[in-house]
Amino acid sequence: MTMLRHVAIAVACGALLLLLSYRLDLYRDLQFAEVAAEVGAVAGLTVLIGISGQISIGHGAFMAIGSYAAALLLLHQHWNIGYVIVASGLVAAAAGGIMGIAAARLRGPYLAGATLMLAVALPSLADKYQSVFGGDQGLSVSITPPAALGATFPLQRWFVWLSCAATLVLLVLLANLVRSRIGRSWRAVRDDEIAASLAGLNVARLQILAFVVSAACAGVSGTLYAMVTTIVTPDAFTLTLSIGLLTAAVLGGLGSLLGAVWGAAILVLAPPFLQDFATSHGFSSAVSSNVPIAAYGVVLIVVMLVFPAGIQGGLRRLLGPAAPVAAAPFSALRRHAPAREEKEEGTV
Amino acid sequence: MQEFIEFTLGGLASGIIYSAIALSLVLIWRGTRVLNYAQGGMAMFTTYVALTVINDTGGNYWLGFLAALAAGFALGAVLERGVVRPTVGKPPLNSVIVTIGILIFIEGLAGIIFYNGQSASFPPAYSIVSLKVGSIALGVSWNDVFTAAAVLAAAVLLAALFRYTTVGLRLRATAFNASVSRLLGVRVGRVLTLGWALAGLIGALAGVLVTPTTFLNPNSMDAIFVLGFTAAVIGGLDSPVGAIVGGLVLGVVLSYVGGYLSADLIELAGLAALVLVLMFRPSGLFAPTAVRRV
Amino acid sequence: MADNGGAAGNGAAGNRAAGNRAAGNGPTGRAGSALDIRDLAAGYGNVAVLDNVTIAAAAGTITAVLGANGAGKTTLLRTISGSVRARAGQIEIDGMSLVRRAPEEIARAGVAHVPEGQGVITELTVEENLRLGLLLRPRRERAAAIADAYQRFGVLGDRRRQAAGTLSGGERQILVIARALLSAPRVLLLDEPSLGLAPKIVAQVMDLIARLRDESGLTVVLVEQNARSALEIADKGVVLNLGRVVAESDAAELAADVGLRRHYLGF
Amino acid sequence: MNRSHRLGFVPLAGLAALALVVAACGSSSGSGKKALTASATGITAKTITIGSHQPLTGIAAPGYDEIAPASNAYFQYVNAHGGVYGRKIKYIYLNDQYNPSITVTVVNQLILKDNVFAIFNGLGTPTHLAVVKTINADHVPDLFVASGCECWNQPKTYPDTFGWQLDYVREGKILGNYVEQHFKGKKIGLFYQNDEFGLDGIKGLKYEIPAKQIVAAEPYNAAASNPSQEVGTAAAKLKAAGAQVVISFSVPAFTALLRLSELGVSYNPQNVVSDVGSDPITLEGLLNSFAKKSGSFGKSLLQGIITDGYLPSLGDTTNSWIKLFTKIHNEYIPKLPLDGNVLYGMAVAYTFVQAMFRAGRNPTRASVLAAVNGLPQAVAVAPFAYSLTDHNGITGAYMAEIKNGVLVPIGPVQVTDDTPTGAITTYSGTQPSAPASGIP
Repeated sequence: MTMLRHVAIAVACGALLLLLSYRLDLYRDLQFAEVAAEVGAVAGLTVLIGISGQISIGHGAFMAIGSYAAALLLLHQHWNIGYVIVASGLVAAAAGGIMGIAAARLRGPYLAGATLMLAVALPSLADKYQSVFGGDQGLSVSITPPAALGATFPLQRWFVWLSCAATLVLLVLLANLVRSRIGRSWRAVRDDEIAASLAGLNVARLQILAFVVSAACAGVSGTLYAMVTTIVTPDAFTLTLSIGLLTAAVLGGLGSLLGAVWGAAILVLAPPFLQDFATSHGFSSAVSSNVPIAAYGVVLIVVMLVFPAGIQGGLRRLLGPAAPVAAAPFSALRRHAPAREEKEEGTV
Repeated sequence: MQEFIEFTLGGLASGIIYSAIALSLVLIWRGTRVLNYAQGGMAMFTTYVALTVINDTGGNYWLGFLAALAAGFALGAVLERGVVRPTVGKPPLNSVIVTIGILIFIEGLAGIIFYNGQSASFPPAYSIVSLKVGSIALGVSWNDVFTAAAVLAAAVLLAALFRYTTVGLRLRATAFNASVSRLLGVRVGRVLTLGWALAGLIGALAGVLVTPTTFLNPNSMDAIFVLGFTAAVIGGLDSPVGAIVGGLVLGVVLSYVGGYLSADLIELAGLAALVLVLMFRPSGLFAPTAVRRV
Repeated sequence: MADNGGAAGNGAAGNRAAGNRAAGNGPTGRAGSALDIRDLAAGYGNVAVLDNVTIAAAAGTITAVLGANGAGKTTLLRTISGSVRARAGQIEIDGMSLVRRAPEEIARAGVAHVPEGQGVITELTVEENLRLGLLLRPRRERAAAIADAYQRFGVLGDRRRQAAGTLSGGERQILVIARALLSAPRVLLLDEPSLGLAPKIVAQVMDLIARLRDESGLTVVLVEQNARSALEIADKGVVLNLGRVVAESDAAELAADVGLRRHYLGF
Repeated sequence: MNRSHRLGFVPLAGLAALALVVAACGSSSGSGKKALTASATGITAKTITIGSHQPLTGIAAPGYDEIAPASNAYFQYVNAHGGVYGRKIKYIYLNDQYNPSITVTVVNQLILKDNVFAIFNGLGTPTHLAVVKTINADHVPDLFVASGCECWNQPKTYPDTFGWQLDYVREGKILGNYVEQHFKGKKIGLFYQNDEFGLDGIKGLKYEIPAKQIVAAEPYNAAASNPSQEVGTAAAKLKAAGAQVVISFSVPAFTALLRLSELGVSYNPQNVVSDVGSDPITLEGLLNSFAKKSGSFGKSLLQGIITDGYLPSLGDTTNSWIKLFTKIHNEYIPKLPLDGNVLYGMAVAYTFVQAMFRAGRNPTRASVLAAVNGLPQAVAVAPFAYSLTDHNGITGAYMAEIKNGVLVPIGPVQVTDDTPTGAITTYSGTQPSAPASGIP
């Protein structure tokens, strides 16, 4: 039943977006496509952190893996874009599995450190194997709208269609997964690992699975991102991107798929908006290029202090207590500080 | 042999900086269970403060040096009081995001207020010309010696402060068990502020010491921070000794990889070292194992 | 364990005079110091734990707070020491209000709370734990006070350089009590000091508490599951049930009230 | 609202009348003074809007972030002195942080939202490569890319794209030729950025220098996590290989680091540095604070470095171009240092204004592309290569030595092509002087 409901919602959203793509100018279409492309990665991350209770500060690495896989498949195999999206998602999922095996042993900041270093180290492979990955200038990704849409069909609108379609499918799958037995098991593990394992759950396997799912989402998202930006380069997957994904997930509201949409929108739309604002207010170039950066920092701090559960949490609070708040979406992260928690309880 | 000496000593000279950053992270982690992602940005900012003072005082290095340390101390205290304290009792990830927010804000702010964000060089304290034994260049200079001495001196002073003073006792008691400390009349809030201030000071020291080799711009500490963080994770986030050792090990490993294999592999080597250590010691090399109950 | 506890007890007994002097240095000796709790309400989240609790503890007495699990005994102590915020009512020591103060400020006002279980900081050495108790004392008194403590609690002196985590349960209990005393409190709040200890050691601990009152006029609020041994040394008993005071009277009277004992105290 | 509508009608009518008169005069006198119209996307009767992607923050910003403000200063100067046929140039440069994916976003914004007439001086090889296809697909003039990559010279694939600065292959050939002649038989080490910039340069060098003479080649990664450690290792290896001459294709920060690392391992080879990494003022700024500690000055650390230049030396204060740009610098951007980046920004802006004047009173995208072909030499010491079949820019440079903080030419201007066998010849022409008005 939930599956049907989710599909129905997705179809309705898809129809709405289709109409919208005709109403927007080409530049807005492109921004729209970029937001849609990023939603998948943020949604995957929000599930990983908010539902399964593991952290990743290097999720850009999985986007990179998906993008490069897609670029290579398009360049050398000339696959249909639909197959490419699925295949690159699977490649990223495999990478996520490997990371997940390591992650299942690590906790809190140690996991953060390992994922951070993954994001820093991975792009250097592109420099090391220039013949395959094209070094700094990367690989170009060019796709064209199918001929059936007519010769004048704008590329930007095709990007919107593809990224929205792929992302909606991802969201439907994720929404069902988090409501399934697996989703419930993830929450159980998140809330209390020991209790979950006593209840017969295979904690390590569940945690690895969460990494696999989340990396697959990032891989699909990376493919869409590469398609929209028409290029894959190592510079696109800096630590800044990974941190951007993390901040988007948290700003949106951890564990909430709708929150992931808000987060991705902020991530993509805030910088040009702030830059335009600074430029139009006559700041010098050094200032106007730095104002958006400083402002984003302030936004992060303020949202965390004012809406500790992110935008989606804030909306729920504003729109009344009716909707159940995603069961303590952060409690799992308590194990970041096992020693301290233990001790505090010891003194109760 | 000449190369080996240069790679080893050069690696130690880089590594001691990672140690300093790692040490500042450990200080905050032990005290507040917050990982301060803004540590590198704070160090960048205080180094700009030092540069401004040096330029305004006609090149007085030591005034700038002291100004950076003072600014680091103050910045740590202000940030803890102002924006980190309110995240206490909220989900741990919120404090992570707040420190990332601080980092981004500080980098933007530095671009706005210091020299139009232009790259600047920062002077070393002493000569950077290699020392020699006979005809063999060692690959380290007086300035490297000073850098190592300054970091080690700071570490020893910190250790003494922690071990032998009542302030140190308060800091340690709070780090290990804040609620019991509170019942004993320790003003935990002030102690945490002091912890951040001390970490800010150590970070500022690292900034002033490393920047002559990286040049100064709003992002100049990012990469150093990542390696410092890696060093702290390798050493174990609860162990100050681990921080120092982790930094030195990382510096030497990266230097060998860059020297004997390929510069392209340095980041991958960092990842490999980290993964290797965490595979066998999921909480770092110097994780305390004895007294903790599980 | 028993041997160690015994050694502690013997050491303490053997240094009665010294202990007297040490405690006398602090303000605890002052007559008239008392803890006054009126109409106190407290709880966690939506759960009200204490309701309309009124207790007066006279200076230099032991007040035993008794009751079944979940009666609110521990919450009472935590509210006094500031770890739990009072929702209504008043808490005063020597006429000074403690309500809405931070735990550290209440500690500085002379309330020492020895929490249930192990309040030692396991990573610090025995001596460092004790030095934490001294932080509120003037610097010049510290050396003498700690020397006294070692004399009184010989077992601690033997282990002063060891991490407190290496001590046995009984030794830890002695350590936290010794540490609380070093701060020269006006009021000592003891939460289940006998929990998990061998009966022989429980007796010694109770004996120690009684002697502290007798020697130095300390005001003690003692929370105990083990009502029988608590009432043996207490001057007064208060019985809590579901967050309310259901009985308050002389300790001997309480112990003699068979109905009450059967109903609330289980002995 | 109403009032402005009514009022607006009068001047409009007046303007139309004026236009008619002007047109009539034009046709009668035959001077071709046509009315200014909105002749192309980004061009109105009053403005020419152009756009660029520049690294204003991030790893590549230091130094390069001066280029666009310097170009803009020159445009301001032109605007204040009559503009281009009366049109004022509006220059929108957006920050791409030297990240190709962001470049795509900002260039899309420029083309689709800001409707620029042309993309001007987009900076960086990897960044501009990310957008060159889109720009050409949209037929937007892509003028004077700020990168010496050979890749801009593909008239068939990218008909709208033109390079400007001396390309790295030509530069490599000229440097290599000089080293081969003046350091015969010496052991040579290479230090280069591991991307198109360094690799193109090394390609040119190898056309001139026999492979057996090259004893070490040390690439560096511009985004290295610890540059000083990486460069320190490279210096140690160059020294160990016994290189007597070290040729660098490096950005300024890495040139400076290499000098420092050489000091660090007590190594003193002859340094030869390509133009990009040898601006003495930038380097001095980077090295000054160190030099004091080694008992000398930044200048002396740079003393004797051999390089090449395709723009006049800032040290040549009698040069008419340097005088012009110094004047504009002092008037419009006095806060920025007057260094090679500022000179570059103004020089390339001058070329753009040149092209716009040649493109006619009512330029179109086609007419401006046509105008670039055969664009005459101006600020650069050598002519442009621009033709229907060649989209490379400046074709030659002079060899120079850094003496007391300025480039001192040590040879004639030499020109060459970008083929392995193309001869390197001395340029016989002379550089034109700057026009008195400062406007082409």
